Amino acid sequence: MSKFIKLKKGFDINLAGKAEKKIVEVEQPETFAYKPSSFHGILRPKLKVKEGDTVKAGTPILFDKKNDKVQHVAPVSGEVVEIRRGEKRKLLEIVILADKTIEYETFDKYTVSDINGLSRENIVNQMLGGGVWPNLVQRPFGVIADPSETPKAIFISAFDSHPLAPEYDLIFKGQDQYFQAGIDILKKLTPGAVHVNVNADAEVSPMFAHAKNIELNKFSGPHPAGNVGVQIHHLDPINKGDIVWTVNPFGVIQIGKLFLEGKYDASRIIAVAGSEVTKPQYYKTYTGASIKKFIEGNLNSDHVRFVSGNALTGHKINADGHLGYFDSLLTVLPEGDKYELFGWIKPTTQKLSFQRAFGLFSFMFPNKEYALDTNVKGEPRAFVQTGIFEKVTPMDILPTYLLKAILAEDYDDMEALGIYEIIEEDLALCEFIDVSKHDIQDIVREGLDLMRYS
Amino acid sequence: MKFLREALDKVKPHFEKGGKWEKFYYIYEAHDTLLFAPNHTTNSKGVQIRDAMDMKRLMMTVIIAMIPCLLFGIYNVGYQHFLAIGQPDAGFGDIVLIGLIQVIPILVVSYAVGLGTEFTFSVIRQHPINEGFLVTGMLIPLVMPPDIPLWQVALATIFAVIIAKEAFGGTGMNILNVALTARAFLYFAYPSQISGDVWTYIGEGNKAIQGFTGATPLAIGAETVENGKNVVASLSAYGNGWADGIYEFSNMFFGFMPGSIGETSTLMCLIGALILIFTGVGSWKIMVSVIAGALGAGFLLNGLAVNEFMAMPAHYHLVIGGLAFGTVYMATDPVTASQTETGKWIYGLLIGILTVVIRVFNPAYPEGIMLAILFMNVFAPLIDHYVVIANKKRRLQRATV
Amino acid sequence: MRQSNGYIILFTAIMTVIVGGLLSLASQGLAPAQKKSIELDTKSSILSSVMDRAQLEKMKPNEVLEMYDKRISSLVVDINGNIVEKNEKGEPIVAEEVSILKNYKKKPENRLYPVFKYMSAENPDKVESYILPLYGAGLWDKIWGYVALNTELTTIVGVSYDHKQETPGLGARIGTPEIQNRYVGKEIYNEQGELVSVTMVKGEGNTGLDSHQVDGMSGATLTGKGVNDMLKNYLNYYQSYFKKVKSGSVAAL
Amino acid sequence: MSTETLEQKKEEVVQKPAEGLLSKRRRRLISDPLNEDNPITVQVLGICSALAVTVKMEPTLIMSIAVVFVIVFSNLIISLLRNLIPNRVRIIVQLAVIATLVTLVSEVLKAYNYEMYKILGAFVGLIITNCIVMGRLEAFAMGNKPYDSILDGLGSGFGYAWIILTVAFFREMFGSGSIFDFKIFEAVGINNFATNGLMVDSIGAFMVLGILIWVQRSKTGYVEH
Amino acid sequence: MELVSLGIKSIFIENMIFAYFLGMCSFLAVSKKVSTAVGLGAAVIFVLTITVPVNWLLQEYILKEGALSWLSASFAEVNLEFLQFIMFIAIIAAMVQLVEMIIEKFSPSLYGSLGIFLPLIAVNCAILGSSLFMIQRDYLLSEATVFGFGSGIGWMLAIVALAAIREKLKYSNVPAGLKGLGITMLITGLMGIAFKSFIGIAL
Repeated sequence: MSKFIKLKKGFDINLAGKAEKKIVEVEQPETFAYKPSSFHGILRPKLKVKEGDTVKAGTPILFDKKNDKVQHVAPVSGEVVEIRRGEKRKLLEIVILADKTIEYETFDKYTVSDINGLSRENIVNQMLGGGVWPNLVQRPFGVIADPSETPKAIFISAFDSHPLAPEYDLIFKGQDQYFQAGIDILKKLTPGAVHVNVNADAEVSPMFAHAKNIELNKFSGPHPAGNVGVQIHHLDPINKGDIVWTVNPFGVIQIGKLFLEGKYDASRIIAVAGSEVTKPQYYKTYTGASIKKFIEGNLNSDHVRFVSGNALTGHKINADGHLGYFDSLLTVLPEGDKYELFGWIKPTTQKLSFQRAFGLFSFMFPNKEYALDTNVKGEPRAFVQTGIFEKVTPMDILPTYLLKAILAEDYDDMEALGIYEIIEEDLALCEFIDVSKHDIQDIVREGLDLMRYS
Repeated sequence: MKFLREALDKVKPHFEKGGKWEKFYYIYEAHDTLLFAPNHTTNSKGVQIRDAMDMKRLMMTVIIAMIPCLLFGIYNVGYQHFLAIGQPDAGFGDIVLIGLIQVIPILVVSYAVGLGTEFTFSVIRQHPINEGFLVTGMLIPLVMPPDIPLWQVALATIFAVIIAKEAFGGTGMNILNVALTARAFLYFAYPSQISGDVWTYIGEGNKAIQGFTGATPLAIGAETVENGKNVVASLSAYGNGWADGIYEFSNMFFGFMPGSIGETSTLMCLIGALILIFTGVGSWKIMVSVIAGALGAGFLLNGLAVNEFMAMPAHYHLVIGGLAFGTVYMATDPVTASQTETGKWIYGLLIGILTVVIRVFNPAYPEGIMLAILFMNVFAPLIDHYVVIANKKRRLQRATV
Repeated sequence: MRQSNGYIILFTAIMTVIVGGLLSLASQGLAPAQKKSIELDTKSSILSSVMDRAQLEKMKPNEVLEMYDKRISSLVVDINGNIVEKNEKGEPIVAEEVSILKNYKKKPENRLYPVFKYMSAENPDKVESYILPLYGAGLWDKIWGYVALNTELTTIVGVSYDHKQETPGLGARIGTPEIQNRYVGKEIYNEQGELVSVTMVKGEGNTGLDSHQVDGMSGATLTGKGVNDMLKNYLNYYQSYFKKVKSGSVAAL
Repeated sequence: MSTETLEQKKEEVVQKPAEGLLSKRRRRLISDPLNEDNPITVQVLGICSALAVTVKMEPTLIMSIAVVFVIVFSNLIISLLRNLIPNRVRIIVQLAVIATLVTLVSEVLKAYNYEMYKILGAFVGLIITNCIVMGRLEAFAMGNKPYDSILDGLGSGFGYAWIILTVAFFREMFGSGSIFDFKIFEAVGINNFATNGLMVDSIGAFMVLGILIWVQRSKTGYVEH
Repeated sequence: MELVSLGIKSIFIENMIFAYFLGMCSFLAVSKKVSTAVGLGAAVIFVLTITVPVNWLLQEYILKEGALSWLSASFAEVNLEFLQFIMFIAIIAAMVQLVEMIIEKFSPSLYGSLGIFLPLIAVNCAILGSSLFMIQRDYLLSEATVFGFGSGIGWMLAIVALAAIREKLKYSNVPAGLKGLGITMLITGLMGIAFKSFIGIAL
């Protein structure tokens, strides 16, 4: 049943500033944040805490009125110091000033053998209450899974092919037993398989290779081979009416810990990388960490952009901002808000392009690491080029047609063209290479929202 | 260069919202971005870095691919001129000078009129000026005969830009190839001016040499349908005495023959094709399938060979007329060609077949490629429609299995 | 009541009677005028090959018809030059009513060939010229016309061509006096007495044309070719008749 | 269409007492179709039969007269008969009336203007299937009084006529260099005016009509969705 | 060979839409989706292929001057041509009715999508136009049949291609005044230019 799938389409963006494989212990950041914006489809967030309240790691702080069983919990213990809101009082972050030593809420604890005897209901309740449920992302739409649904399968991508992505071997080292427990639990949630998809082009860490109760699939090829959406498309595609769930390995481990240790453990290893980072390396911290401590004295220049997540799908944050819920990576890029005389035509070897064109020589240096800035490098234009999106989309999907269907708000077409199979990240490369400089990921989300609320 | 930037920044507010020249923002934008790659940065969400390729560089690449054709065309216009008036020994400088005198005004008119129309529309409709016309403006002169009256170039350009492009909302939205529309417009609107002896520039006061008829290889081919002479022999015989072997295969491949300014040289088109294919800007699928279609139809007709034109060796079709040029620069226009990968094969193949069919069976229009491409432009959306339906069906079937 | 079958049938019947009656009345009433119109149309186009067109256009319908009656006498021959007077059903054949198009669809040997003789104004028995109908294919669609030959049947005294949809400004020029006048005085036989017809050459502004050639129309070679074929074909079909006329065997007619 | 009829009826009831021969409402019957509710450019009807004859002004004028005649009289006749026609066969009856009128036009033309009869040929017959005529009968004449129906017919007929005459004007001017066969360019001293072949071709008609619609709708602000 | 030529001519060159503007109403109204366009096109082909030969027989044996002489020699002078228009349109209406019934019986789904358009076919100028042209051009029965069929194919090709183009145009930014009818007119004109490639084709 395990499959080996070779993908040819795609593009690896080789950015300068890879994190050195070294985990550095630094003084923990002072604040951590819980960001509802990390999730799609939290419609009516309702706070359970107010500024000044103290919380433990695992204390519920927020829930969605539309999906009220799912508890969002504090990643660390401490005092809620700020509730940041944006335009129209949109909830942005709940900032917690962390205790020196983290205190944990206690949850039911099980042994490995206990887990096998648990009912689905028990498991779901423990996960909901223990704050690990938001790790489960539902496809279609890429939103927090609905506990009342039963997915036809669960997918775990065991590698990240995004630029500067953290090495899973390193950041999940020594977590094998939690991972296995997490898998066992997930297995109870679906009648179908739990797929773990590993990179065929690299050595597979034993945590995945030796895991039981799973379908181990190998994927080979350039990015987006590591995107779970692409993997699902090749393993067990999503048809109309299907529901599948995806989890990342961090989520699996967190779930495993909740059951084995009885606590909500948000500790994680993050990578700080990018061409503007003096010493790109790994740090041990917790979900939602303030990035201040990692960048202090660690920057090559002062005109930079901090990106929570990777350079293709991440979010821009400020120098005092916090990482997102799913992010194990801080990318620091040079800000590109400068004019360049004849920049559109000047021959250069410093710019990266998927395509070959006049004056662009990046194809000659496939192994060169590029320090790319955030300049758009062009102006928004109508769609002109054809056939190019297909080259970076290793799925049987016609991105241009799908995008146009979304722009035309044609529901039937969107559905027929496969909108259920993708979320933003799957077409991120299209956005990167688009000569017309569209905001393709925004368009995809717009389409998903249209479908979801129709 | 700083002062330039400063100067631009100084006038910029006038063009922005609320400024006194607000309406002309896109004209300003076009010039500003032509000089400077703008300072826009990526959004806070979505990709944080972007590919270095933009529309301008894309279009520039196409233009560069056309430069061999243009340069050769300039030379050839002059060369044919001296051949026709019986001075084959004219110096290189003279040849190029005549070529420049004939070609540059057409180029200038095409760009000036076309961009003028674009600017007008960008002001009226408030949309950005797309770089697409940079390519169109170059294509139009290359498909014109050297002796075309300039007012016709202007009129055809206006017609093509307004009716074939702006009416659809500008570049990227059009159905028919704009440059081809311009040529087809002239072909049907002023047939008396574009057919006949316009393929060689003679010039006032000059007299064509004895034996010169201004016939193109295609016209000679079409004649063989009537007179029953062998095509290859007829082509070889043409020009005897004043331009020996002008229609020999190799000479036609190099392109030293009368025809539209940029179309005559298969070799130059080949160079252009290599640039386009190497850069991935032009679809090799379309180019290959057009050639395959043309050769296939050519061989098939050879097999039937009811008349002499049908018996013309298939590979001759590749070097006469504008087939090579059309294949490389027009059929591959990404906006008007089939946009799906499967569709491109079908689209190209049919263009090739139709081209040869129109050439051989349609004595009225010996040049088939132009009309074949236009015709397939019309049907490209239909081809795509069915390819897309196939994709949808695959998804649907998967669900029921 | 309005929806009952009986009512519908009654209504329909009355409608039919009224409509049918009205139409047949109109048709009857207008028939003579229509007949005259059609006649006038055919006859003026026949006359136009031998007469100055401007003059013809100035004439009133009745004058045209009168003139036609006075000056034209017609007959119908077959491919062998024999006169045909009755059709298969034994009805008399009138040259003016022979449809050239319908005959064109038959094989040449089965066709009927009308001949219109333009008689001298002074001597109603003397033929001034012979007018023959022509029919053929141009570039896009059909072309047709009349050619008038002199008494000796050797020289063209006039042609009138018309076309359905030749290219305006190019092939469509065959309908203009400019082109048609080029044919006047051209010979249809060569010195050996063979029929060579008159050909329109390629290109315009040719010099040194012989007596069997007329200058071409630039950009309309194919229409010119159609005209050449048409002229030659029909002159050829009438050869037997010509011979008989020359030998005097049908001159009396 | 049917709602329109109803509205018209309602209006009629209200205004029953002594309505002027050319009351405001009646004037609108004529004026609306000329511009804001033009049968061709707005309602998209009746393009079929007439465009083909718009190469020159003269046949277009004859065609326009024929169409106006047919619309007005068929409207009148159907309006007179509107209470007698059985519903089930009304389409056939309408067609019969139109066809009769068209035949009359065609026969008259054949008798008195054979030149035009040859040029217009089958296109006169095609007035039968002109959607405007059928459309007005269904939408108006079946539910309105004869006098109003005549006005409605006149309005639609003229609305149609001016559009095709305008098309013909541009086509003849640019395509043949003349207006009603009068060589205007030569008259103003331009002797070598290059006539535009596309204008003589059917393509010219599409283009001119397209641009005409563009201009007219830009002015009235009508946008189709 | 001549029939093939005539077929090609009636499909591409004397295309009902591009050359004669016939059937424009339904052409404009039903060209928004490819699937419905295909259905209507098929119906038009069907109706044309039947009505043109039937009308030919009608003309030849009943209407034309002397046509009734097969009944009796005394009818030789009878000329019913003035009934041509009425008779033709009646035949067409009857045939459309027939097609409607057939489609309803055999393909209810097609009937569902085409139901409202079928009556339109009766007043589709292309149908009546073909019959009138066929008379005007003195076609033989075989020619008339080919002509009817070819005209139908040509009409269908045109409407299907237009529908695909219009579907593609959904994403285009057409000027407000041109939306709908205006742009369709221009497209039709441009398509006409493309179809001109076949003019003059001689087999």
